[in-house]
Amino acid sequence: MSTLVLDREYFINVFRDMLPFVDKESEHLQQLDSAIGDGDHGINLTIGFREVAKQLDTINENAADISTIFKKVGMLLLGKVGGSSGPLYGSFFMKAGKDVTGKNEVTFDEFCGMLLNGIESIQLRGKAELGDKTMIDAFLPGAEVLKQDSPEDPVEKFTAFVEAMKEGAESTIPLIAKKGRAMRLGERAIGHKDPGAESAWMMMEVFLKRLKEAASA
Amino acid sequence: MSTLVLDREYFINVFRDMLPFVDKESEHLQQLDSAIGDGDHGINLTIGFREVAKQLDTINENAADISTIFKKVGMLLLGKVGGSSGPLYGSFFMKAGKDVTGKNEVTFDEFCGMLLNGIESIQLRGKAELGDKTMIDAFLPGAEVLKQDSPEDPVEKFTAFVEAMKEGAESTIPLIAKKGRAMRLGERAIGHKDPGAESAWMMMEVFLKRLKEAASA
Amino acid sequence: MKRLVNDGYEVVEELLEGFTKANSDYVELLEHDKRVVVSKKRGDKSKVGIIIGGGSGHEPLFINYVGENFADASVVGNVNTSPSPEPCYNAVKAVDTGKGCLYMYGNYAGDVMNFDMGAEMAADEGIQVETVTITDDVYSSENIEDRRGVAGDIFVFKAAAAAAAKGLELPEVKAAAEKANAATRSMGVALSSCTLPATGKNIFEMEEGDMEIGMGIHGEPGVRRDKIRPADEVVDELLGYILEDHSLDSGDETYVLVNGLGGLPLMDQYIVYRRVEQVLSEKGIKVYKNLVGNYATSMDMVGMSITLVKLDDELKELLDYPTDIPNIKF
Amino acid sequence: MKRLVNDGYEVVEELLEGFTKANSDYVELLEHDKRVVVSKKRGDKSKVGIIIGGGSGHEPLFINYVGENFADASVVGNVNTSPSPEPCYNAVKAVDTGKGCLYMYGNYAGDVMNFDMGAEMAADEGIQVETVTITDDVYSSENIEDRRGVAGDIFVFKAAAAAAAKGLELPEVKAAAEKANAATRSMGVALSSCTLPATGKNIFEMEEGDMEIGMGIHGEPGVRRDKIRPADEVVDELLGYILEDHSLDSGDETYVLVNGLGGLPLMDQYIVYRRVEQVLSEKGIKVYKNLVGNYATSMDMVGMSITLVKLDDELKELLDYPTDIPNIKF
Ligand SMILES: Nc1ncnc2c1ncn2[C@@H]1O[C@H](COP(=O)(O)OP(=O)(O)O)[C@@H](O)[C@H]1O
Ligand SMILES: Nc1ncnc2c1ncn2[C@@H]1O[C@H](COP(=O)(O)OP(=O)(O)O)[C@@H](O)[C@H]1O
Ligand SMILES: [Mg+2]
Ligand SMILES: [Mg+2]
Ligand SMILES: [Mg+2]
Ligand SMILES: [Mg+2]
Repeated sequence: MSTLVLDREYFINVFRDMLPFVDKESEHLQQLDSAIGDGDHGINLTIGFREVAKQLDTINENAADISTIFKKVGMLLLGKVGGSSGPLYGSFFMKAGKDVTGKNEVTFDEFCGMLLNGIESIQLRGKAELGDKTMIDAFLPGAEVLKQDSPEDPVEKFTAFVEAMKEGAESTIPLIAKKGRAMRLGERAIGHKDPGAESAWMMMEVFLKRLKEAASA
Repeated sequence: MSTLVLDREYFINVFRDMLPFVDKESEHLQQLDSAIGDGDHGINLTIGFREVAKQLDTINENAADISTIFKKVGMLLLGKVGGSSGPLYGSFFMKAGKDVTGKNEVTFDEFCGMLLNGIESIQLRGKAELGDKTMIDAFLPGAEVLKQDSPEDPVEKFTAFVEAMKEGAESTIPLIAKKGRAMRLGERAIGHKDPGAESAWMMMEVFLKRLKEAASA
Repeated sequence: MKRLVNDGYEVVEELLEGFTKANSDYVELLEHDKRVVVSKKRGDKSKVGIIIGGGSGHEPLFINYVGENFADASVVGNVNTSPSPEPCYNAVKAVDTGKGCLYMYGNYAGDVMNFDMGAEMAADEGIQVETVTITDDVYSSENIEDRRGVAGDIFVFKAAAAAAAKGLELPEVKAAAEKANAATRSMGVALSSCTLPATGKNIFEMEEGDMEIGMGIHGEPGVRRDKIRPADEVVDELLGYILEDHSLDSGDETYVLVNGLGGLPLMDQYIVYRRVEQVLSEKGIKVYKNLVGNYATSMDMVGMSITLVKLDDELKELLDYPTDIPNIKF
Repeated sequence: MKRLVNDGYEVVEELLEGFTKANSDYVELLEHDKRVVVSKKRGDKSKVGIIIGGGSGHEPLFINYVGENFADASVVGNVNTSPSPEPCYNAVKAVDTGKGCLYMYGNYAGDVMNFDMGAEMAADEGIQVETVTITDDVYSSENIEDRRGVAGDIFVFKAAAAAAAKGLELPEVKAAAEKANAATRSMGVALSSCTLPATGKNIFEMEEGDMEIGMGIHGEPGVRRDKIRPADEVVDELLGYILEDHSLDSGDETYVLVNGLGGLPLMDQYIVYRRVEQVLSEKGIKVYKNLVGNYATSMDMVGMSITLVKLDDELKELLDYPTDIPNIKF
């Protein structure tokens, strides 16, 4: 069990990093979505995280705890994005905040639990299963890593988590889609990576970068 | 005075040559019309002379004289083309036929008179003057050559006619248009040759080619 | 070639076949001249015949403006090309009820020559035909009578058609058209050429990202070529030209048309309308009514035009007259 | 970038501002939620609330289908993106008169998730909301319930709206929508991508001269990419897919929609209609009514879809119900 503790500053910093990250990857995500969807996945995330960036200071000022910060971010994504990724990522962050009411710092293990809650809510909302060629193909292998009661240090564990998600995203390439827009493509979806799976691991990598800082501080 | 006589076969042959000529020059004429008009001058002539080609045998079978052949060709252009060149070239051929009723061959001088009648009718119909940047800028200098009571041989005279028209067409390049679509362009018309002036001399060159054959026969 | 056609030289015949089949309650082609669309809603009362027309490729102009209390006939030319004299004449023969006919069309040399010849043929038989050529395109000439007709056509058609429907005589119907024409100003912008079906090619090349202010509805070059700018700036420039030319003052009322040229999304047209309304209301000019959509196109040309009609009570009454035409609420 | 917009991320707000200004007799935005267009023609009689919606960029869909005897509200998402749950819920709050509401929208994962959440929020307050997702796009799946909704939306909307206007209760209104949906089949073809205003770029690249049979209204890939063929052959192929899937026999009556996707000339659409009518009449299938034009677009996408509705007396009565909506005769 790790002793790393993450304070609200850590999470605020991560959410502040989201817009620059999305700006950088927007085109790449759009291209993936163009191939098998409607080409707007990067735009959707931009719209969502622009709003988050705009309101983050106010959220930080008014939020009583980390739980509220996550819920507010989730609600902004839910309210501003729409489409598939709005409710999915919106639920992810909203539900990630549900068990940490009143806390202004969380242990690394609590943080892993938060992510597991978020992942569960995406499954509940989207009803996708492993192999349907969605972000679930990235999140589920990641969840397996998070659940392991491993003695490793947090950075190592979180790196393994992101790696597992990245591999999960890769694994969508040969698949036929069973959910989302790509579902109608049949064989033509083969050979293309799912954009939501790609954005999912990349977003978790933003958490990882700040985690390395926090761990070495 | 020349003694060259042109029979109805000559004119039928010329009219038969028109469609291949237009097919060859259509794109070139379109480009000229694109620059200062609406890009359809070649299409308009194609539509007209396709119909002429289609009906030429019937016209030849039923026409009592050269006059009727010209009138029918003119009416087909008038009826099928529309736009500016329909009534202008339509009138040209219709009026070119007006003084040769009952004839199945005409002297070269009578033929020159026919063309002068045709040119006059374009002026009447379109009311353009020299320098307005229209086909008139080709026809009027040509008409001057036709009117000269010259002793030369027909081919030489007709060559000079076509040459004068060609130079007239060139002379439209630096002009600002005063008639037709290009009228609204102002200075932007400068540097472009008028498409109708170009098609006018080229059409007369089709007459010239067959005239050379007839003269050497 | 981003077009869905068969033979590029048969588009007009096929268009008319499709159009008349789709709207057989409203229109038919003349039995002996398939280039004349005639209204089936003419009824049998005697009235001035309303005849409009021009080249094809501007759909819904001109053919959709035939119907009840609108045009009685439309004469159809080749793509971007005036109809020839005979169908102009045949249209008169078909719809004249003894009270004479009014020709209305955009002011283009070719149309003038052909319709005039049609009118001469009718005159030879003692049928009176008057003509009003439409000249709403502000930037096409300094002299109003030399200007081109573009989307503003539809207001002139409607005003005259309403006057005819009300039973007015030919001189009054003509006066209504002239009045509407004098009150109407348009100006357009194009972001691309249209594609000619006969060649499958653009009329002219336009760099991606360029626009041409003042371009004509057949692709005639306009005022100048420029880089595409934000919609609001483009609107401001177009309105600037129109308002400089048109005496519209605070307190005046207008009918506004934002007209798509065929390839511009309706989304963009509403964004444009938004700005038009902003500018007019800043100036105290009231929008009485408006139309936003593709009312007079240049096939697939990407672009739009803005038309302002300066209204008085007479024009309001004429332009409010109820009509029933294919697919268009106007 | 052949678009006339300002900031590509502001297009929806500006579209709605322009649309509601242009049609202030018909519609307004909710004071507290600018993503909900509400009809001003609802009157004060109690009836089932008709709520439609989806992403922007399909204008005139969905916003123009709000009005008298049509939808009571439209919920507006970002470009090509479902609206979020809150406006879906706010629309219910705005138009419910105690008889419950019906959500209707094209069957897309995003829309289903968001509208469902809106319905849950309404249910929490005891307001009953039923849903019919439209599944007219023949080639989008073997299973009808997995299919996408495209231009056929408008028939389902109209049928349900008419049922509501007649005073029927929610289960019957829902049944009318389901019946219309079951009777409606569409199939499209695209010759180009649309341009996303946020990026100024095409969603995907398409070679000049290529077409994609079965492409979705958001640019989702279709059946296959092919060289553009003559219009008649394209129509024959699309109709082939539809008629294989749809039990339309000699003697049956249909409502036909030839729908332009935004960038295809109306000329071409009439040429297409011509062929549709030819094929149907060869098979003895009667065209009861038709629509030809841009009724559900993908902004500037060049392409079209064909929709056939199999009619019976009940559907005819519903689809003939008089309506009054902005700019569209339907
Ligand atoms: N039912 C679902 N469950 C999980 N993820 C889904 C589901 N449907 C879609 N997705 C994810 O959403 C991504 C698309 O997001 P986005 O492009 O933003 O939304 P839209 O499809 O509405 O345009 C897909 O790549 C996929 O990963
Ligand atoms: N009033 C006129 N008098 C003489 N020639 C004219 C006149 N108006 C136009 N033209 C000629 O017609 C040509 C254009 O013909 P065309 O492109 O076929 O017709 P349109 O202008 O109707 O498209 C011009 O280049 C010009 O030479
Ligand atoms: Mg997407
Ligand atoms: Mg021309
Ligand atoms: Mg022309
Ligand atoms: Mg989307």
